[in-house]
Amino acid sequence: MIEPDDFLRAVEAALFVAEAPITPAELRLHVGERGDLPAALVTLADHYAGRGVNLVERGGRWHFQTASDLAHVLRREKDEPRKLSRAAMETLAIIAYHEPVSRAEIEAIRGVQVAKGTLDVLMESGWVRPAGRREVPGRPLIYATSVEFLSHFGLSSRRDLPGMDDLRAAGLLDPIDLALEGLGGQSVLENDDD
Amino acid sequence: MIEPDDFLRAVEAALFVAEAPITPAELRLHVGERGDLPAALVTLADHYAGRGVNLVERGGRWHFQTASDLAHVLRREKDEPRKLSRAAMETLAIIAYHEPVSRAEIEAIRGVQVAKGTLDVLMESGWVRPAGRREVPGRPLIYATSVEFLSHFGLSSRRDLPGMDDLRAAGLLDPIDLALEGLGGQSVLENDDD
Amino acid sequence: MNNGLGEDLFTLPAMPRPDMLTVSFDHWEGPLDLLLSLARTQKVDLREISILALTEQYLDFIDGAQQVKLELAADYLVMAAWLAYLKSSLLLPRQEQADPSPEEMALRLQLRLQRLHAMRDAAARLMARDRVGRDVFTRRKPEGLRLVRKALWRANLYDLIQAYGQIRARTQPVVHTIAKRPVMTLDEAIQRVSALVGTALDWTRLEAFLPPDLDSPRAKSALASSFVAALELARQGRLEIQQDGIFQPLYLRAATPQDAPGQIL
Repeated sequence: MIEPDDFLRAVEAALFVAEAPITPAELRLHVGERGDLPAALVTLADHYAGRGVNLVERGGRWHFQTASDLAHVLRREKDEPRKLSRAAMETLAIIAYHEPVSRAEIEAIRGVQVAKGTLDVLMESGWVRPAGRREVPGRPLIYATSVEFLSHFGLSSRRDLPGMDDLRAAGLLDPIDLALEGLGGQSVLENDDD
Repeated sequence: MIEPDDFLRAVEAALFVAEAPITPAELRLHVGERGDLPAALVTLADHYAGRGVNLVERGGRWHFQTASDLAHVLRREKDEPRKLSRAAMETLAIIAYHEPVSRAEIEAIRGVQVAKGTLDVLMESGWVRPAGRREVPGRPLIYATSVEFLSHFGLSSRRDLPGMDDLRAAGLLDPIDLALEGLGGQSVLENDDD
Repeated sequence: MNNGLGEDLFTLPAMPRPDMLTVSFDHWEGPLDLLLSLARTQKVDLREISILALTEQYLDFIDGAQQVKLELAADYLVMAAWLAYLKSSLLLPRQEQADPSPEEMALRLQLRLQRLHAMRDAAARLMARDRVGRDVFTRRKPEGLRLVRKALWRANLYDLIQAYGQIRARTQPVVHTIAKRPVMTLDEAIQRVSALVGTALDWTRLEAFLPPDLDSPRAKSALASSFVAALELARQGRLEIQQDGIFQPLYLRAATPQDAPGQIL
């Protein structure tokens, strides 16, 4: 590598600190009148050609920019594992069991309103997709699960989802208030022990 | 010149666009886990060593900056950093060479009280930070310098502070009581007898 | 420390001595600062400084200062008094010296001057370094590195099924069935008490008329029903009840034939 002379170094430094693409005339204000500026710019552009940072000329102005193939480095996407909220999980379950369903239908089954963000999260996850509109007044959007949903949950089809009888057998249909009563009684006892 | 590989180019580009001096760990988030990052940083620092722009390490963080001999080319009127008062400069030096150090210790060295604004100015500049409390009666706050201090003054670490080794060897960074023990308290009178 | 001295320039009376400082008084940040400046006029290494000579310099300076400006900052006068004391101590015969020895006090002063000088020097060297934004420059408008965090949603099949089960359980119509509690009815109690009281010739506690399984859930119900049954049988004149006081045990016995109905106790 040829050692850059001081004029070349000055041009390089001036280009580096410039706030915006800079014309040779503006560069002259910094690096002075002596020195072959066009030659220096070409030499520098050559030097930086194969590197991570390139010197480019756009409409008579020069600036350093990162090589275009490295955009992914500068804007890196990072996956962050996150657990679905309870509301999202319930909404997903209703869509899976009842698809295609509208938001109003989901709310009717859940007995609770569905927040806007909940469906957004499910769509972002790729497990839920819009499946057209219901041909009723208001033409509400209807939702269904996706192929990604099946593969993520290890199902070959929606028919693999356990039916109501399976759920009951697994104790998953036990009324919640009974379970709560059990908990309540327990905590009272614990308090009495104090 | 050896053609830089894509990993080196990615490191170069990331350093180029970073808004502040960047740690290798932060760089890793962008350039990925593969590739010898320490080696790449050294290669790049070597490559830029004689150029108008240099790659430097300050307190474990890396950044590009212009070569110092080109200051006259690049300096602009508004670039002059705010001038520190003499009190502020001395206080900063005492913190840097003695850190962590309490206000009372600074005052003992300077022989005058530290004005309220002096430490504020140093903290506002980002060069000085509170570093906990000294576990002595009164639990005084203690101060230390920051990584911004190192990068602003072009120091790789506190070991690079000018004259650090000489001052330490001369015992000038030790408390006076400690120094007295070392000297035995005899030399003064002999000098005065001259 | 130079409070009260204002912007006035104070110069020493014209005494052109080379080791004399002739600068404004508010140039100094305090007695130590002034002492260091005076010491440096001795043009020797601070380790070689003569504290006696320095004391002379300082006291001369303060003397001169006072001729012009009486309101000298107290700190400077305190230092002057301390130095005068130190000087006289240093000149005293050794055996009359106090503790700490004047030599140690002088050495301490010397060390303080060395330390202040070292830091002043270090500050100057620090400020002279190549500083970012003054001597070296970074890019003025870096694009910045961006880390876009993309959520990778996780959920498993069990959570999904369980969620569905809970919705269904929560929204099922609730059917209330009243559990049959183990109780002794009043009729049962009347039968039992009236049968037993016939065999009891003397006062007998109410509890004796209860079924034997007293620990069972029926016990409280049996006690309450038996009490009401006793009241009813007493009203019918078939037995008598006696109690010694509130919350005392209740005693029952079969009524004697001459007792009038309804007469209790």
